[in-house]
Amino acid sequence: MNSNATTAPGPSTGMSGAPEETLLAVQDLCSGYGPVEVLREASLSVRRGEIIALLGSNGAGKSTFINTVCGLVQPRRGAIAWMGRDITGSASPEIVAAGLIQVPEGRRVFPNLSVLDNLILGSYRRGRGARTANLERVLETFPRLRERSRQSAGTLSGGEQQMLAIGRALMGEPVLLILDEPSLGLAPVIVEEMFGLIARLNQSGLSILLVEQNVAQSLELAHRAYVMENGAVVFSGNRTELLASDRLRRAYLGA
Amino acid sequence: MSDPASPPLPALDTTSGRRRFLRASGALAASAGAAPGLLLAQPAPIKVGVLLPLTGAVAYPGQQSREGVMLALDDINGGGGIKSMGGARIEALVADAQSQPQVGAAEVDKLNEAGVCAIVGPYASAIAFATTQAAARHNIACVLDQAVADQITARGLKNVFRFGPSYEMAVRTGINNFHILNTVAGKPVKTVVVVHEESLFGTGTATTIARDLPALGYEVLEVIKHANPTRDFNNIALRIKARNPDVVMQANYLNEFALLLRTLRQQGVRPKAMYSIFGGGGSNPKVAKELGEAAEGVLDCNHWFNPKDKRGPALRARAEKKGLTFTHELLMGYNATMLLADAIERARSTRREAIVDALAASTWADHFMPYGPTRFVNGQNQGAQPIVTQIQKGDVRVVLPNTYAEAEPVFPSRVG
Amino acid sequence: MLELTRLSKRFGGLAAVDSVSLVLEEGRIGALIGPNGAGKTTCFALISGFIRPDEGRVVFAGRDITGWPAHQVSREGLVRTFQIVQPFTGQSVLENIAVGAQRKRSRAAAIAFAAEVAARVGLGDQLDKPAESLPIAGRKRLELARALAAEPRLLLLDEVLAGLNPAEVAEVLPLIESIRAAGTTVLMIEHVMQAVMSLADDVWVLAHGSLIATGTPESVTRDPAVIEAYLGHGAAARLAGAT
Amino acid sequence: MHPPQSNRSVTGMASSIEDSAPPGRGSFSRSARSGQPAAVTHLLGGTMRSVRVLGAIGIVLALAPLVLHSDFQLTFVTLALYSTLLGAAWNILGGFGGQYSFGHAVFFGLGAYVAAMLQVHAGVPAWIGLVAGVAAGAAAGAALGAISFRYGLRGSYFALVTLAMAEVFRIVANSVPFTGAGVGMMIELRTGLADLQFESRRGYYYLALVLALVALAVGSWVRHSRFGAALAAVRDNEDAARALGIDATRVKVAATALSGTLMAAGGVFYLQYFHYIDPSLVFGPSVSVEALLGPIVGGLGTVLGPLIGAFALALVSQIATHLLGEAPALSMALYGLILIVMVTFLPRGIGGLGKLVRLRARRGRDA
Amino acid sequence: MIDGALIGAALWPALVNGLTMGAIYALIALGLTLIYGVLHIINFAHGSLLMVALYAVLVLFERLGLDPYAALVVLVPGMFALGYALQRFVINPARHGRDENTLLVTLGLSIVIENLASHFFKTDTRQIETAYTFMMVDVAGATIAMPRLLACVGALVSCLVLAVLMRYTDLGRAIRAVAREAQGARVVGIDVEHVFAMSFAIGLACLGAAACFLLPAYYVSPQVGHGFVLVAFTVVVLGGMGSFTGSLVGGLLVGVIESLGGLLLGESLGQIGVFVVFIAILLLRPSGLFGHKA
Repeated sequence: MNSNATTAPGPSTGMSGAPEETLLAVQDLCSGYGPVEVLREASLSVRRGEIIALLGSNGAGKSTFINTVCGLVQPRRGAIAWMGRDITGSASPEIVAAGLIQVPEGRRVFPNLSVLDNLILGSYRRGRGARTANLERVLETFPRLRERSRQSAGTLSGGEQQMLAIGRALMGEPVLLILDEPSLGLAPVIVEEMFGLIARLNQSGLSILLVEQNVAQSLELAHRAYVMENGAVVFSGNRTELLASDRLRRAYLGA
Repeated sequence: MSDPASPPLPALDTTSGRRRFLRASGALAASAGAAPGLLLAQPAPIKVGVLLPLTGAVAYPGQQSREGVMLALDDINGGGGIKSMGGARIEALVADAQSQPQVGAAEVDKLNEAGVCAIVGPYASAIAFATTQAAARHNIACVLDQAVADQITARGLKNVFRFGPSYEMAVRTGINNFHILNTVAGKPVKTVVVVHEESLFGTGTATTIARDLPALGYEVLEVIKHANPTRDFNNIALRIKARNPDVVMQANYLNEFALLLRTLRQQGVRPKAMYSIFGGGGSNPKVAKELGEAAEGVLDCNHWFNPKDKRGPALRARAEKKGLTFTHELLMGYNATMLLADAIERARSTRREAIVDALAASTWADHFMPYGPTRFVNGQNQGAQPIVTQIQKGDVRVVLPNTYAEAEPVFPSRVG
Repeated sequence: MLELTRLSKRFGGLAAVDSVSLVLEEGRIGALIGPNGAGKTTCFALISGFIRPDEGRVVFAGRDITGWPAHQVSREGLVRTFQIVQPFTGQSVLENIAVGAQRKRSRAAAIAFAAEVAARVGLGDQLDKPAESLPIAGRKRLELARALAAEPRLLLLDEVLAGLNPAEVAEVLPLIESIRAAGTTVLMIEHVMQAVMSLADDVWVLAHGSLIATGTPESVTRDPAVIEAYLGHGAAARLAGAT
Repeated sequence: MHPPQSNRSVTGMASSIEDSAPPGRGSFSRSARSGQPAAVTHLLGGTMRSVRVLGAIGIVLALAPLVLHSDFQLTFVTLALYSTLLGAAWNILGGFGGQYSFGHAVFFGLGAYVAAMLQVHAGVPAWIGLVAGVAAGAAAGAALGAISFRYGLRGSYFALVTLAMAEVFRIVANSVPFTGAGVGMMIELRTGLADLQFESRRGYYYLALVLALVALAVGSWVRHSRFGAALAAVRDNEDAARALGIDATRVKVAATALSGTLMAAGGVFYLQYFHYIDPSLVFGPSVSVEALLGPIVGGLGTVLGPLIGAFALALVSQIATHLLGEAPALSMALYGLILIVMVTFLPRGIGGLGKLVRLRARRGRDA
Repeated sequence: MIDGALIGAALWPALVNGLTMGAIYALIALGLTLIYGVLHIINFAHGSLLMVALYAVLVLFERLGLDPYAALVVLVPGMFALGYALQRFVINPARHGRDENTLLVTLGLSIVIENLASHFFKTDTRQIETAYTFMMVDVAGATIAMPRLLACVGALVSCLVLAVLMRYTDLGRAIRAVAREAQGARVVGIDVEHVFAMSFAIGLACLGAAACFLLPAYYVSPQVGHGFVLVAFTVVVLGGMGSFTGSLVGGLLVGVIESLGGLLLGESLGQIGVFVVFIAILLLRPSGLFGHKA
């Protein structure tokens, strides 16, 4: 959310130059909490260089999907492959080390730690060598964080916390960055910045899986989109197909 | 540490809700090797309950007492058992009161069922209140090893016998002995500060001292009460320093006694004497050794043997040879058992009534305590008395009364 | 039935609810809608006494209940449900509902009544199941049943349809309608617009703590401001273009 | 600490008292008599089942002395019942209410001291001492609950504040003259029903039995009453309870008072049984621990949990002694070890065992 | 009992005494606050584990002639390892997500430990005498025993070391992160279970250090821990659960309150001061002096 980057450039629609390598392939994933099954055979794939939007109403199972992919919730059935390797049931430290990193819903920054310490912990799974360079890059991207680096994260505003959460994730050198509701509770102008940032990150080579309420702007950016309902993926396709299918209006506005 | 009339602060957690069964213990082995010739004609062993706190807050004195009981049984069984009953051995059934009255009382019932004819124990007064009464229901004689609270023998229970001095007796004697020491030395001591622990034993002692000393011409400058445990004695030491008494009188347990002693020395507080009543520290050879200089000259009015009777030092030597610290708890456990054996010998029976009667009629004089012949009134041996010991050159020496003294008292002793 | 006057609440400088005023007439179904984080749930918490407002008044059935503790508000007949369902875990479905019913009844009567309410919401065959074993749809019903068992005059429903599939939503809609038919006024927070469209008489749209639109369901869903608030800046035009 | 989940069932007898569905009947089935769903009849019948089970236990235990000729066995059961009483008292607040107190000795000690002071200083009959002691426990419970819950204490904070309260009472009892300070208090030996002291073990046995049954019955009432439902609701989800019109603070205060009342009865029993109390004995932490251990081991928030826990712990202790009696400290260590193993493998207490078994069985059927 | 002149004269030394004792409390509480702050468990075995460490120091001194302060080199890593193993293999498996289980397990642990100690070490009180036991240092008119002063310095240094560890190492950051935001920690790839065990281990390492500093000034018996448990909890609550600065300041404060309470009310009743402060803090400011709001 660099103030320099105000407008988001549109996606490279033809995906020209983007290799077709599949980063993440999720097949018929099921999981849940206790007796409740939330995910019911959800499938999704992300190719290198893509921005994927994962859409759906509240409670559709998007966050559970992400948490299961990231190893925070145990999958019950189905398979998750990461860069051709089966990571179903792997522990989250391993998955983070492999470059699959999420920015969780609600940011989950460490409120009692300084901004700098938050960022440093982002590279917990990376060598000390890379840390300084990563840190410099992230602070370059987020000048606001540099200003506040000594402040404890709990004292930041919502927007700043979101920057911090993204910065922290970037510190881990992600190959695929998963963003869970990054615009939640942010003022419109900040939301604009946020989408600008996402676009720039993608242009710099980062693949992104974006879970958003802000459907219109997500679709602006995304190469492809999936729509979830009741723990299952009910639609996938590109923006034009999605807008044409009226699936979105059904999912969000019910009409 | 002398008899705590009640156990100090119970364990935070360890002992709750536990009920324990007794076990038969090592007396058998001890007697087996003694007189092989007798084995064939051996009559049935005489079962005696040994009920002591072996775990929990007062486990240490309880275990010490048990060692004394075991040494006594070695002597009795090794010496041919109870002769009036054909040389029957005494078998100890050891039970753990876990430093809790309710456990002690439950153990009495179990010992009853196991058919004991008498019970030795249970060291602490708070436990004794419960166990003596439980035993009274079965008319089992209780020979108290310590349990010095006067109330225990003041409840009209016919089955309770205390060979050693009661607490009132001890404090009175303690005060008198102190007065004698001071008078003989030309009355160098005029002012007193009393330091005591907060439970029955310390509080009662301190109250009596504070009440009786002024009549003898002493000024009690201050009575200082402390908790168990007290982690820091520096403030107390400073208070004492500020009061500058001629003597510090103590009634507390070993841990606090030792800490206070150490702190006084560190703070350079040097009263003319340190005198404790039932304090135990001044008659504990281990304290004498571990605290070294700091303990030198400390006086204690406590249970101790007559050093002029060879059997006392011999017992001590035996205990120490076993790697034990010879303390008064061990001594009193030994004595209680010997007293009981004498009664059984005269009762010629394991019938409980017979043993109770025999104990009540006891005139046992063949002991090595500084007492006369035994005479029970309401279960209290009238001739019992504590004597004054002093730590001299790293060891415990009896210094008063003169009849029993093995060394001259150093008074004033300039402790500190 | 319910009147809010300039109701406001700030959390550390951020206005979660900013001067919200509305009037809900008796016997109607009102809907409070708006994007995530708009302050709807905070609004419910203010009305139901879980949070004290900084400013403004809450008047319920002619009585000023501003700042009353939650249990007293509930006893007045204003009962809320929770967005994140809050079953009494470890208790059975029947026991859960009976807690709601026992305000004015003996325990036995409460249990019997609870069974009736359970049947009404479609939980009649799950009475002895542990509440935590219910799937989301079941929990939502349970949440609803428990509140209904308290026989509210005004029922605040916080996203009672979220997480239900269309079939389940279709089942619950008549239920809410029947609650109103039985004489209970309803104020709901809802994302499922289908429900809002078919049920609500009055709709208030909240964004960033303030009311941005008021009216019938049809009027607000056509309101460009509302569409923008939901789907993001410029969404109205784009959607219009796409269809 | 989070509110514990209530264990809705315990093993054996307990399951019949708690919630086991009548066999062979699905939840759909209606009981022939009332035309109500089976679940309703079952829940409505809870009180009656409790009464029946407790009655049966009462009768068995009341007749037990006819069989238990050994005084030791009688004492064993007496002390287990005394432990049950303490556990049942704690269970009201800790189990049904989800508020863990580490300082129930406050009520125990107050009961014992009030009764002792009245008997010693005022020559009041023991029965009145019992009533006064119990009343003191109730008042202290209400006061402590009001202070703690008004200030919104919960979880470990509540546990710690109760722990500290017990220490304060211990120190005060140790320092003021009318409690006899550190010297403690001894009541006169005077046997007879009027003095609540008994010549025979049986007297105490029946006193303990009656008190334990009353405490369990109160637990059963809590389990099946409106009050108990409100209490459990507050335990399981305070916000939801408040939304349904339950005054959470009042309910918790009432539970503390009730719990304190029963605990104080335990203190009076202790006094009448052992005749001597001092500050450490009755306000010491081991009393509080004894009260909480039973219900947690037996099954939190169940009617019979305290009974099962108390007897199980007493047995475990016996087993440990039996195995390692030669070394009392080692047998005690074994006891601790068994406790750890039990917690590791029976996370919901012995009471949770039944539930686990049924769950497995159900899963087995499903598969 | 109360005598103005006496109190006036003793005030400064009492204050100094309180501070030195308080430093030891702080060190013991440091481990407890770490364990509470991160794992949110009330560790009832804390006192027993202190006792284990004290016996270890005693044995090293008596058998190998190792100076108690030199024993730090053995005790700190030793207790660390013990802590890691206990949390990983005993406490965690029994937890099942229920706090009452943790309570029972730590209770059970303390029963096991204490009774093993009484079995193997007997139940008597042991103390050691070193060359510096009776060395005294003058602090502006108050005389302090050398071991106490060293204990005080040791406590301060340990607090500092821990603070540095917490602030400047990845592990320290991870521990602090897990304490407040475990989910966030998982997201960045922190193995939360490992961090739990490390926290417990460091908590026990603090006890190891505390034991080395405590023994020359104190004694050891199987029950020695009881005297410190409640005080340590008080320190933790006063300082704010999970706060290291809090536990240092809280420890010093408790030491001073206890010392002044003893001076003014007598050493027995004076204990009440600590608990009254304890209760007042719980009621009025449960987050403690330095704690975060819950």
